[in-house]
Amino acid sequence: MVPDIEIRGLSVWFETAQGPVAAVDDLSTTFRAGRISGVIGESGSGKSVMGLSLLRLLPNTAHVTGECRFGKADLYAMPLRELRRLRGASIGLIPQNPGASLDPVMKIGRQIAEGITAHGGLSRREAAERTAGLLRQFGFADPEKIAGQYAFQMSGGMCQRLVSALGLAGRPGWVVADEPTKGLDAVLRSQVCTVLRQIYTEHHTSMILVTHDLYLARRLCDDIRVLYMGQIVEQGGAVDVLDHPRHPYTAGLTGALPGRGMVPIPPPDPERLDHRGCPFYPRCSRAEAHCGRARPGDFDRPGGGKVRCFRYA
Amino acid sequence: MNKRLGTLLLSAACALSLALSGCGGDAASTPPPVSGTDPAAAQTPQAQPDQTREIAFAASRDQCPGEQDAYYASMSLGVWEPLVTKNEDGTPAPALAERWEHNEDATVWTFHLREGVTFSNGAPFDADIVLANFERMKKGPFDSSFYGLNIDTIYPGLLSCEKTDDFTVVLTLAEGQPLLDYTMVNYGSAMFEPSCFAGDGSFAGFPIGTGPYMVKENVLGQYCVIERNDAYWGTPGIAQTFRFKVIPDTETRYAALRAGEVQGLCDLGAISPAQAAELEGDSAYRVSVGDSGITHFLNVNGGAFPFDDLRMREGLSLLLDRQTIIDRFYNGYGLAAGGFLSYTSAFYAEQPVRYDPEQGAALIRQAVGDQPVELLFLLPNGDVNRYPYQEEAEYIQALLENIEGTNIKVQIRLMDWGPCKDEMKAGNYNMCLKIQGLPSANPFSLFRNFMHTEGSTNLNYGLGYHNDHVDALIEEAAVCLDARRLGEIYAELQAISAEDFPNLPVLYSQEVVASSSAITGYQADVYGLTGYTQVCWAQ
Amino acid sequence: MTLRNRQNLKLAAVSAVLLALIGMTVLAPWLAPCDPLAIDMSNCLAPPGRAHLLGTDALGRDVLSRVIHGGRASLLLAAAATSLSMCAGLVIGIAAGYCGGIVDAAITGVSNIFQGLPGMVVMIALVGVLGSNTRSIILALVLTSWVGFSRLVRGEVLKIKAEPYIEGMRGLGAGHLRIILRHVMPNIRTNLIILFTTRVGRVILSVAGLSYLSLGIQPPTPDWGEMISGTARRYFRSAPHLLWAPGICIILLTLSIHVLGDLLRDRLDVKQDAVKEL
Amino acid sequence: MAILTYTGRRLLMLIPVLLGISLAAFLLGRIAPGDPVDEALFRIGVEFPTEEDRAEMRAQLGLDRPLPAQYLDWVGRALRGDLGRSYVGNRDIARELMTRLPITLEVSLAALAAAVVFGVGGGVLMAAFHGTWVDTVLKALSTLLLSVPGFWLALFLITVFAEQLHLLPTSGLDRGLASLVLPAVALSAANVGSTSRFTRGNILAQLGEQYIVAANAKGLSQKAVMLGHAFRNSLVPIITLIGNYFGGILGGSTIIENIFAIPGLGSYVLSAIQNRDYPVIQGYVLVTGATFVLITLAIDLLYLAVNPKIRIQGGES
Repeated sequence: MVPDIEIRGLSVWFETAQGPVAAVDDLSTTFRAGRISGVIGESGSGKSVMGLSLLRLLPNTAHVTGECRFGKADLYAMPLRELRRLRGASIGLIPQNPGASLDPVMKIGRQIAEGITAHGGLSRREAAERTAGLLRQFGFADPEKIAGQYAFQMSGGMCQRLVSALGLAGRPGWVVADEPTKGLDAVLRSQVCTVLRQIYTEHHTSMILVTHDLYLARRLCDDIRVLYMGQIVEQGGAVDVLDHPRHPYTAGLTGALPGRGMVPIPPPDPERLDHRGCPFYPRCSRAEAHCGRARPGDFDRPGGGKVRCFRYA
Repeated sequence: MNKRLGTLLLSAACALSLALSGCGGDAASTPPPVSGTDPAAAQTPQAQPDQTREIAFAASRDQCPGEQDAYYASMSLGVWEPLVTKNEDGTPAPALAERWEHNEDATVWTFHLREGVTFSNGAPFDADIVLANFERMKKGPFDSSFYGLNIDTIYPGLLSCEKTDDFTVVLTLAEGQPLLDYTMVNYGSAMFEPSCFAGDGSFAGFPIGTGPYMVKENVLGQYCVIERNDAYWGTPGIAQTFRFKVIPDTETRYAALRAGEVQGLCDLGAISPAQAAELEGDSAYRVSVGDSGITHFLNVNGGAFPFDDLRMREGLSLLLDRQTIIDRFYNGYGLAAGGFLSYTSAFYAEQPVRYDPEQGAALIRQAVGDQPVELLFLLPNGDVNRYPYQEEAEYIQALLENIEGTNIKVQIRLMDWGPCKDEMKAGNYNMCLKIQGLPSANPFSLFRNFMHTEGSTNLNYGLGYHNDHVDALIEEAAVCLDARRLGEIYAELQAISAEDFPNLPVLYSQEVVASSSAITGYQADVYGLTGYTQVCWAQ
Repeated sequence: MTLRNRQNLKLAAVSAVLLALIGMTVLAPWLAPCDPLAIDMSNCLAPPGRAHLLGTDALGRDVLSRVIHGGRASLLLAAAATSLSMCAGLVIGIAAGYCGGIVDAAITGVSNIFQGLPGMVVMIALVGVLGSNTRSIILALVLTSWVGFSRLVRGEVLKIKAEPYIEGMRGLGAGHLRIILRHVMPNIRTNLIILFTTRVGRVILSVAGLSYLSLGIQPPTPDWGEMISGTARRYFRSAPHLLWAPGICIILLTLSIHVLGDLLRDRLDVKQDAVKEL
Repeated sequence: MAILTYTGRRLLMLIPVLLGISLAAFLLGRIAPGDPVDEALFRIGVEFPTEEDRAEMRAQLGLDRPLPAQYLDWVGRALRGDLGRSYVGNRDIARELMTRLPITLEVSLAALAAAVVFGVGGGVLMAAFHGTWVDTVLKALSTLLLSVPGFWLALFLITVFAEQLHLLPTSGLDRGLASLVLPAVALSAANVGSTSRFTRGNILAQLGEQYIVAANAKGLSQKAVMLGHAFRNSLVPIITLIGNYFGGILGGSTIIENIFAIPGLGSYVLSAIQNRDYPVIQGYVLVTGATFVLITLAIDLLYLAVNPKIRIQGGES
């Protein structure tokens, strides 16, 4: 049985030349096994950092605090050697910008076979067969030809499908898909959507989908978490959150969609900048005085889930 | 994260350097165990040491420069022997020629060859061999890293070379050469077995000589190996084989001796005075000092101000503390030089060495006064590596720059010998330290070249020396047939050189060589016949 | 203590050492206890003692004062030669990168030739041939090291020229010079500094190499390179103090220059150390 | 096919470079002041030459013809393998250089091997232990190696390892590999320093790339990621660097060969320079220049094996 992933009190800050920069601020959530869980937010909201923190693939200037229960183990605390056994086998990653995620000097086939043999138990021949099977599943008619080629000979779409295959090479129970549709045109985006769905249905893998593409989230996810300034401001059923946004930020986010009249979220109000309250206070049209003084907790959200806004206290 | 990178680095560097200096210091105080002692010998002291073991020597250049060289190998190796050699006092001595005489006007010389002498390949040595060697010399001149072989300079005006019987050879010359036997000493009359010559007079393969040793192996630039010739006519060598390695760098050569890789250092500049000083106190090594025909001259540009003034030349000579130079820089190896000719020559007439700094300074002050004077001091690279010329030049520079009431500035410039000679010939120099050996036992060519107004070295080195009386004396010596009169002329020339200073003789060099005490019988000598025959493993 | 503070600390430490060395050579006349050229024949090769802290050399001259004066020549030579090579490399590199076409091909050809020539031998031949005065040493050093700079500059210029914003600038009618000064130079600055520091370190050692072959700085000017390769080598065992003092100074100077180069690289080019955890 | 065009283009580019080197070599010999004629005459016993001796020798050495004619004649004969005869000792230069080239190559290759093994190995170690004391210590050591003059290190090595510990021969080549150890270390010390720092920098830069994140995400071991991916990708710049070193090592061996008594090209050209022996200097620079250019070609071809992009598209890497 594939265990759930539960994050408690995750905070991540990076040490940069200009001093510490906070990316994730005391975030807690639970990803249920057997479902597709969405994490949405603008770029820079810390969603990719959260995704990568599960496999501890952050640069070494990152400082991670908090706990991440995965079955009995804590992913953040366990020694790296043990975590390596989980990477690819229990939790796989479909990385951002696929073009740059393939090793330029290694044959495609070998890169995928590597993922398969990384956890032992398979001979080279068996691994080659599995690789061919995977490639065929992801729409490559002639797997042998593709396996012998290199990344620079692949198109954008092909790369996207290859990294998906890469993520599943170790047959993981969980897969984290990091911005799979970033920078793709409409045709490719729908292709990605079918691929992700195919992973879910055929491979029965639970999935964490990190994206800023609200349409993709709406079509694929069972539940959604909305991230702003490193905090989850609203979480709940996907359709419910997107159709009936409770938190002003989520409302602003969905309001900005072309289908919803493209109303942009106002820029931060200069006077409200230094505050100790809700992160959205400077831009919130419905903010009241106490919103700037105290940080709201997680309150029950009408229709299920949580919302972090005093209006629902 | 890497903490305090900078300071850590610097402390690492200092720690390493301290460690280095620590062990550097030790090297001087505790010499390593002498690896040369053969354990076998130690156990049974009475048994003769095994003389078949190879003895290794190191020199700064090839001892067997090979087929393109006029003599293939240095004479001291004992591979080939000359007709005439020289003994202790520098006069010609019999070698392959037992005795010789010449007619009244020294135009016909008769040589009586030693009988019963065979070459290392068994061929007999007789008059025909000598004729063939002269034929070969005519194909010259041949280049050599020891002495150039040019038949016209050794046998000027040679008309014919015939044999009257199997062991007598007669040389006929156009004009009388009373000192022909002096010019034939050693390198002047090398005898080889003609079959080892190539068509053009160079060598085809190893040389075949009558000497106590034969060349067995030769890798140019690396080493050569000689082996004892058991059919030698004279007193045979003791050791079976010698290896002569080429190690140009003085420091490395010295390290090879101390590491026991080689048992001795030989040839010119074998060991530096400073290194010899270190070995003297050490029982594991033996330093041997012998006569050397080399004189160190301070050549001066007599054709230009200020050295055209005799007072300047004499002043500088008086200022030079020759004994301090010898003690401080040459570790005591060398003799202060008063006159022009080396003490090893048979015609040496000792000249007084005068050291009087006050009078020297006074003379220089008279010569240049307080006007600013810029002197250019040239140092040829080749000699700077072999002798402490740099320290010597800086010492002379300090002497000249600190004379009361004068404003002399000396600039020292190191140059290769090629351009250095060009600068001297063109006259744009003032002083230059250079060695000068004895090309042959007959010093006539030396006097003519240096002291005669038209002498080629006088012109080539830009000495600018001119003295009518000296010219007359040299012209007389050129045609003089009476050896005794020649001796008087040479003595007078040396006396003049000690006052008139065509150039300033500084010191007569002494040959310094070193060997490990694992071997005995290795002496520093002036290219004598004995060479390495007496060298062998010690008890 | 953030990354930047730690970098500042290291930078300060290394520049302190460097400034100390440079200061020592610049203020040499006042710092040196006695005249570096004064000969005292009665007191040759004296070991370090009270009178002479670092002992005396073969001519009785005070080693400490010679070491203090010794850096002047190598530092001057290294700084002059490297900056000249940099300027030459800069001009040629920009010309090659910016003009492209035949100019680029010709310059690349010439730099291939110069790179093909064995550096040290060309230097020895040049100095041996033109005489070993400062002018010919600098010429030899520049001739054998401009290629490194020009290659780097050309590469950077080509990279920047391909950037779209350069076409934009051209579109706005910006002159070539303005583009080069305002856009190309700032981008090359980091690599240029780093190459400069490594090259200075290497030039110091080549000058010392030349001194070993007695083609470097002529006596009696005190110079570190000459002091560890000239006469001192002959007294290496009997008077090691002659060799260590100048040797350590050369190593310290070159070491601090290289470390300075590293620190500047870390400081100016942040990308290199932002590394994923393994 | 791409490989052929790529190699073809590289070969074509070599010809102007080789011509350029030969011109540079020729000029290098010619700008020398001073006149080798006297030197040559001195060596064959004519210590005090007259004017006609000089003229005759000048003609014999071919110095009396106009410069371009001399150059064309020299290059023409060089192509046929005849580099003329040296002024000093009248030896056939080509044969002399060819007997000495293997010795210098032997030492240079040993130095190169040391630079590759210790340099690249050190660099990989530093990158692997990035941030730990191992990285700091190795980095300090490599910077130190970079700052020590070669001949000084040679002196130190001989004193300690040969003279005191009797482990290695002080000089010469007669003990095979053992003789190569010290010269190779002295010659490659600076290069080991810079190679290891360069490799470290390159690998660390590669570790920052996106495909490394993907590789780690597959659960590969640190070694597999480091060597399989990061190191393979930084091979191209490392190979270029080491190729450049060969030029340096070939030239730099002049001093080391002199100290370790190795009769290679370096010591030979040093005496030629001191004796103003034009043809030897020219021959040497031509041979080392050509060897270096061939090595650069070999390195360009090595790129094919290491970088598939060049192999397939034949473009600049």
